[in-house]
Amino acid sequence: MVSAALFWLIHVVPGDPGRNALGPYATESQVAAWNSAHGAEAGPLEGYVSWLAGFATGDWGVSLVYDVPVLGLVMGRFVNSVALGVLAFALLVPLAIGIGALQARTEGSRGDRATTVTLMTLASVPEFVIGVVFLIVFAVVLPIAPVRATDGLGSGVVLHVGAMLLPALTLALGTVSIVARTARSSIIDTTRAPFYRAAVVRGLSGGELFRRHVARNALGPTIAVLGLCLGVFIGGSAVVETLFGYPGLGELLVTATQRKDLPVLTAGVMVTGFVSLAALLATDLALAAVDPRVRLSEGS
Amino acid sequence: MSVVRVRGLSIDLRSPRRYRRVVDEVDFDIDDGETFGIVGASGSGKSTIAWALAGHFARHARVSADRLEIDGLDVLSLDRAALRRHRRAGVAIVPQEPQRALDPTARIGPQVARAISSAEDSARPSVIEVLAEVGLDEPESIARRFPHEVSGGQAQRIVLAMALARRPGLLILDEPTAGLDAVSREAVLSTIGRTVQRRGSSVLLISHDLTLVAAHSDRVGILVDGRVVETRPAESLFSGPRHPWTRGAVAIERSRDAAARRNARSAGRTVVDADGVGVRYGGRPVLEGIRLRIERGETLGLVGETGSGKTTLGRAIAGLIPHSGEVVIDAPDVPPPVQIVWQNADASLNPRRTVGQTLSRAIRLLDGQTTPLLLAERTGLTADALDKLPHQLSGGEKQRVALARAFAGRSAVVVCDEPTSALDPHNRELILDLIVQLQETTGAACLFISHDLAVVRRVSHRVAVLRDGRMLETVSAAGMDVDARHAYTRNLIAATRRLASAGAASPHGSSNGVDSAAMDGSGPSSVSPDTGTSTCR
Amino acid sequence: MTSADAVLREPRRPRAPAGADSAREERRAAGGVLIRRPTFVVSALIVLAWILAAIGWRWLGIDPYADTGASLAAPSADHWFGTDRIGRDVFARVLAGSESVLVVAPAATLVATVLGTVVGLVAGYRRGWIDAALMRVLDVLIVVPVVVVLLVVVTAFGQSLPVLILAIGVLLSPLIARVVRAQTLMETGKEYIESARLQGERPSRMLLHELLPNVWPQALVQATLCVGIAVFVTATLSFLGLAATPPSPDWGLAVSENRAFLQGAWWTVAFPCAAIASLVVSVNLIGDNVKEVLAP
Amino acid sequence: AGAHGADGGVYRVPISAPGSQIDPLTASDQYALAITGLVTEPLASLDADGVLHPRLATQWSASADGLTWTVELRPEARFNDGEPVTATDVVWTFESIIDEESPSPGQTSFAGVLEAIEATDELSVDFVLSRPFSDFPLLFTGPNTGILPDGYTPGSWLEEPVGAGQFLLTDYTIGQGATYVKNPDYWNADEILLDGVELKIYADAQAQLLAFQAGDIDRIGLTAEVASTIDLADYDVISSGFNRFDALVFDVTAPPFDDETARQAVAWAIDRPALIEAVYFGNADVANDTTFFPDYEPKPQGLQQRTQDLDRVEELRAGRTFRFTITTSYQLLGEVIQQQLNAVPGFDVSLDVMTTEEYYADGDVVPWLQAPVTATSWAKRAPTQYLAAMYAAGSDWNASHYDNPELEELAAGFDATTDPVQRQALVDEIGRIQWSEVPAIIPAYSKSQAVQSTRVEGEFAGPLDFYTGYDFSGISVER
Ligand SMILES: Nc1ncnc2c1ncn2[C@@H]1O[C@H](COP(=O)(O)OP(=O)(O)OP(=O)(O)O)[C@@H](O)[C@H]1O
Ligand SMILES: Nc1ncnc2c1ncn2[C@@H]1O[C@H](COP(=O)(O)OP(=O)(O)OP(=O)(O)O)[C@@H](O)[C@H]1O
Ligand SMILES: [Mg+2]
Ligand SMILES: [Mg+2]
Repeated sequence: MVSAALFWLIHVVPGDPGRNALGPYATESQVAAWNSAHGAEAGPLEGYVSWLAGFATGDWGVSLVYDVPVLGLVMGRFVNSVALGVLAFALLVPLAIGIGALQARTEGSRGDRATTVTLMTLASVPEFVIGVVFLIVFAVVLPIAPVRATDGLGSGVVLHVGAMLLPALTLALGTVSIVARTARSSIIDTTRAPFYRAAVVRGLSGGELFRRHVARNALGPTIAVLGLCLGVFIGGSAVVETLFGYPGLGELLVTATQRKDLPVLTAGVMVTGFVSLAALLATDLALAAVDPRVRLSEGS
Repeated sequence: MSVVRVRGLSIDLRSPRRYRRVVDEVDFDIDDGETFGIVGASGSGKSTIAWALAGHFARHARVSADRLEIDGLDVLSLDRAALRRHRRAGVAIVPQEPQRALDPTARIGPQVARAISSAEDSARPSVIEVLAEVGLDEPESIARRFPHEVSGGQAQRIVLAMALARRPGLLILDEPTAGLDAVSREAVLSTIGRTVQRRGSSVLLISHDLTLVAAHSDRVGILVDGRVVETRPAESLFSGPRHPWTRGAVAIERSRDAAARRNARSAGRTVVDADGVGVRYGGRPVLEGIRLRIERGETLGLVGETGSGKTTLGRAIAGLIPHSGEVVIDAPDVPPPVQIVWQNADASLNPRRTVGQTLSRAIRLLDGQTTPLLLAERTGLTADALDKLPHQLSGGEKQRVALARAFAGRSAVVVCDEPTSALDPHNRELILDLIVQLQETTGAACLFISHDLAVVRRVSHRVAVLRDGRMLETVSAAGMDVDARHAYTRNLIAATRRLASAGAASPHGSSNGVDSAAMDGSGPSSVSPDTGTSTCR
Repeated sequence: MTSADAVLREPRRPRAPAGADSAREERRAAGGVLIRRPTFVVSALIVLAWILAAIGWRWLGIDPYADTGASLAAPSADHWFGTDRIGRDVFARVLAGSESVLVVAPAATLVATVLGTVVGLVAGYRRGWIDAALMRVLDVLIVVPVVVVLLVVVTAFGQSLPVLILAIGVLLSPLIARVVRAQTLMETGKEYIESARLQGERPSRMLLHELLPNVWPQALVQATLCVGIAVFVTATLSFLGLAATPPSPDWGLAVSENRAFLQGAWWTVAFPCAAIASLVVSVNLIGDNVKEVLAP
Repeated sequence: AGAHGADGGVYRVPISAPGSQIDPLTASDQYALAITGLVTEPLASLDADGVLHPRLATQWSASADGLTWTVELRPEARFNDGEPVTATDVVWTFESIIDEESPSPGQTSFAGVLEAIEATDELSVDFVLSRPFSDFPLLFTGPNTGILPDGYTPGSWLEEPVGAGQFLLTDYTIGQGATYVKNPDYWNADEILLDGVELKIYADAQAQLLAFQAGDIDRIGLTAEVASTIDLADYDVISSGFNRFDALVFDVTAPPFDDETARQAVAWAIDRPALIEAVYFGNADVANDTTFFPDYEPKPQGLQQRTQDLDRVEELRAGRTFRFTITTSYQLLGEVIQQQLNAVPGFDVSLDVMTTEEYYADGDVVPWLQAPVTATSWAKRAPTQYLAAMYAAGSDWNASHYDNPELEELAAGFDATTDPVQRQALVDEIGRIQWSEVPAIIPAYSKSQAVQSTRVEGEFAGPLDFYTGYDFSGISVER
């Protein structure tokens, strides 16, 4: 269903793959010839059916722009995006939950409010500004990271991680605010719950309280939000990848849209879609694992 | 020697906008091994005091006290570590809403185990032992469940078990039996009594139930609007109350036993006819083969221990849950035939709609011939209540709104589910009167659910007894004492009787109230039908 | 009945604070509380200032397009925020830029809120296959890469304002729908809904009169979050050359156009950035405060 | 800059992601052309001053009737697979381009000019024209004219990057770039000092700037962003010859611009030096609305150079207010022209900036050809090519819908003659028509200018952006 909607949408994009491939100097008949040679002139419906059949059997077609098989191209980029996404996620989770927990502990204080405002400000400054600042500082002023991530990838572990760290951090920073907010408020909610009070007067220490009671209960909403983030991260962020010259899927998809590279676009969107769905599913599973009430309502 | 010494304790709590004095210059002592009772209306600050003794205060609370000592420790000046030690070793609290006092994400077993391990006592009993101790039937099964999978009464016992297992020096019981029927209540109280005696603990017993507190305390403090208005020995509570609140409450408790509803009903046609009704929750049968009929203008009382399926039956009759068997509501021309007055009035009113809106909508939908104002007046609400939102109403007022709504039109059947369990004597009486009155004027058939037999008999024509999801018998409310066939029913009658007489006669002044004669050694199962009836007048 | 009964008909009990006796006064009182919260007041003033700027910049004699003669001049008394690449006054552009932001972001948020609330309410209330179907659709909206979809939509239907507003609105609606649905599920379990159902309440009234009043605080907070995201998304679209078109003084566009001047002429980027941040943060803080007061 | 002996090194050039297929025959955008152009070799290329230099060709001459051009090939030239470059390869290459079924975008340059190609012997080729064309050898520098071996399979280039050029492609990665090593068998290998070249793909100007600052690339185009960020004194600033103009094109069939006074009014309203400052960073010459670059001979004589003259505008405007929209994909140019015009009384100009894809879209809506007023960039060509493309009645690209048989006749006459006096007279007349009827305003001829790392030695023979042949002879990078 998703694929159908998308396929249709992509087909109404004005512009012509043949024209894009051949450039403005080519003649009409050249463009038409190119289109028929690349199967780009079939109507949306037949195109969709044949594409779907191919997709299912692993024949994802050939990129109209790059002239290479889509499968390899998309999956290669996809692996990179996953790596970046996972790293960003690994940065995000402890950072956001740590900040959220700290804020919850100092709820209502100046520090709490200041942190909220700072995080929101960070989140509202576009990624491409934060990213550029990072690049200026870490790639130009103190050159410890490459300007273009691809220059660092594959050239030694240190450079490799260095090349991924900046984009991952940029990616993570945008969402820290939302996750920290959720963590903060659900921790606060938990500490207001009667069972928390009951545990407190049983004389548990702060650490025990957090481990045994707060963590599980407050994790629910946070996991829900994190699931969304994970999906977005793994699907690749066009802006961050573009900015850092990181060879990820998001960047590929934006280019594919602009150039109307149908096979790449559809395959890429499908892959991100599947991944994000998987992330949502994982979220639900994780939720069920921490909160038995969810299990009950799903089961019945 | 005093274990607890409180002088000039004042607590101001911040309601959303401003501070309000909730506990006002309270003084009391609890001696070693003594049971001190606190009674008072809902919202008078009882729970707040309870938590204060454990050194816990609501956020933004302003606390001042000349003295707040337990075992000679000044609770207010303890540092974190010392406070933790005090909580681990010195006090245990059984909170008022037991279900919510359990961590919803963890199974019962581990929770209890943790509570036990946090006690500084070398001889730790096992989880199963602890649960069995408080009379839970299938401790193994319970230990494996999550808190939302047990009934309110079971939760209450679990929380109690957690507190008792820790053998604290000071045991704080906040409404420990509110959700329990008379039989379970006796069992629970005797368990408490045994444990307390063994350990020599002091007890703070909090309840809005004068009879209960009088029967199980040595001394009783009366709390009205955050002030201790009088402190008396338990035995003289019913004999010479001074404060108007106490006098009023005592009067009501005295008349409590005033037998069953007397007015006969006009025999009418059968409105509710249920046959073979069964309900399962996730495969577990909760109700089985229920048969009942209610006629027009009749009130059928439904009693049974907690978790026996009373609420479930009410919901099945209203058609709110899937069930097997047949429920026929014979009410032609009445579009919404069944209304429910829920146990928890608070949750049953839309928090964002004013009373007026709620009532006028109910009149429209239930095809009533009245106006919100008339309806309000009939249920004893003042006109200005119509403009208020539920949270601006007192508990009793909320109950009345819920009743007014249920009786707003021509509904043929009204299910009243525990409408008084959370109310102090004054409010309870008002509501019961109202139900009788409303039902008489509208002629609706009524299913009245409660675990309190005395209350049920006040309003019902017939009483049905439910146990473990099966209908044991249905007897007439008036002739119940004689007609009851089943041992369980007889137990229930006997236990209720004892409870009532304990308050009305206020016979004993033992040194340790909890360990009183009424429950000494007599578990519920050992009460024979004979003893049950013999106590009866 | 005993004699004490007369006295005790209306037992003394804690009352709601004086002055908050009716629902209307309650609301007024909530307003009073808000006014006393510094974060709320400051945020409200900032948002108000931007709204005024958006409406009134034309009458202030501000020209965001004119060449002032000096290009890339640093902030000074003449040009408070400096000038840009082709000599336009950055201060004038930031003021005028509030206009487009305050059209797209709130409108998209409105679309998202209305759509999300309706979907969330219906899904949460009806449950069953309707819920499942709606939630799958939402999942789809969540899982597709936002920027790519916007890119496709905008190229397909043109770069007009309504298209942009609708597209962003639809894409953001799951954020609201999910929260509203969760809240609705919770509320639906409560007895007041069952009571209404027992009274035979019509579904539409059930959703609008019974459920909506109880879920909108959550929706509101989520909506303020959406305003921020909408501003951010439009800025990102500008980065990809898809949202506002030059020479619009749109903030997002300004930031993305001038980002290469970050080192050479920081003021061309920093001030529009600060403007975005001030608006987004203020709107969020207002949402937080309203939530804290209305639904504590 | 080190001693002369410091040859070698790798020269790193930033590019954007190529938009078309990477194949010498079908590449259409400058980055795809760059990737293939380093490996292939054209017959001839232009130097920085616009003078044609032999590459694979050693010499060329026209027959007396101007209808046949004979080209002699370089005997020592070899493809990188070791095969010699012969006349059949040249024939095959050009036939592939002009073939009716040809997918090559280069086809349009030869349409209506080149009729046939014949190999007269191993190393000489005859180009048979359908009409005389005095600037025909300039077409050897156009896109897709790198010579490929006879029988080359279109589309297979990335698998087997064949060519007779200065470098060998060692790696191309989508989204990252291409790396090259020196071709040891290049016919002029002694002059190639570099060990290799690297084309690195960057997403945008900002990324390039940061990379340049970090020392990841050896050059960057000089723009306002660059100039405001780095200290130019730390680098070499190099400049090329003229390489393009940007034209403001009017649809002369639609009011108000169906009236030439209206078009003239706009032409006199533009402040060309200011525009050059703002748009070309000063690196352009003021143009006079004609298509003759300053480095081209002959140039039109006797025209008054247009400058901003508001009295003249007032007079030509005659009380009218011009309300119109400029459609373009060149944002900065559009913004500056709009800003300038709106500052003049009587103008109310709005701007519609599109992406390149939208602007040059195909199908029913083709903004760059249909919008009433457009701003379009034109790469450097022979002057009469512009006349055929932009001004001729039947041309696909005649965005102004201009129709003037006289001009077309003059252009044909110009192409047919080689006599300098005659050519000058014809050019004067063509220029006069372009100047007075103003189907398009051409405000400036621009050059490209770049900032280059001081480690680079030598001077580029050809234009900086390599739009005609890639020539790295004499260049080295200090290691
Ligand atoms: N955290 C809190 N913040 C503000 N007010 C509170 C808080 N907790 C309780 N209150 C208010 O303090 C008053 C006393 O509450 P408390 O729970 O002590 O009453 P109670 O005597 O235990 O009543 P009940 O019999 O209903 O349990 C009530 O009016 C209640 O609304
Ligand atoms: N949602 C549920 N899932 C599983 N079991 C449930 C659920 N609700 C109730 N039960 C179980 O069903 C049984 C009957 O519950 P019900 O609420 O009808 O009891 P009750 O007689 O009203 O008890 P009480 O006096 O405590 O209100 C109990 O054993 C309870 O544990
Ligand atoms: Mg209480
Ligand atoms: Mg019940």
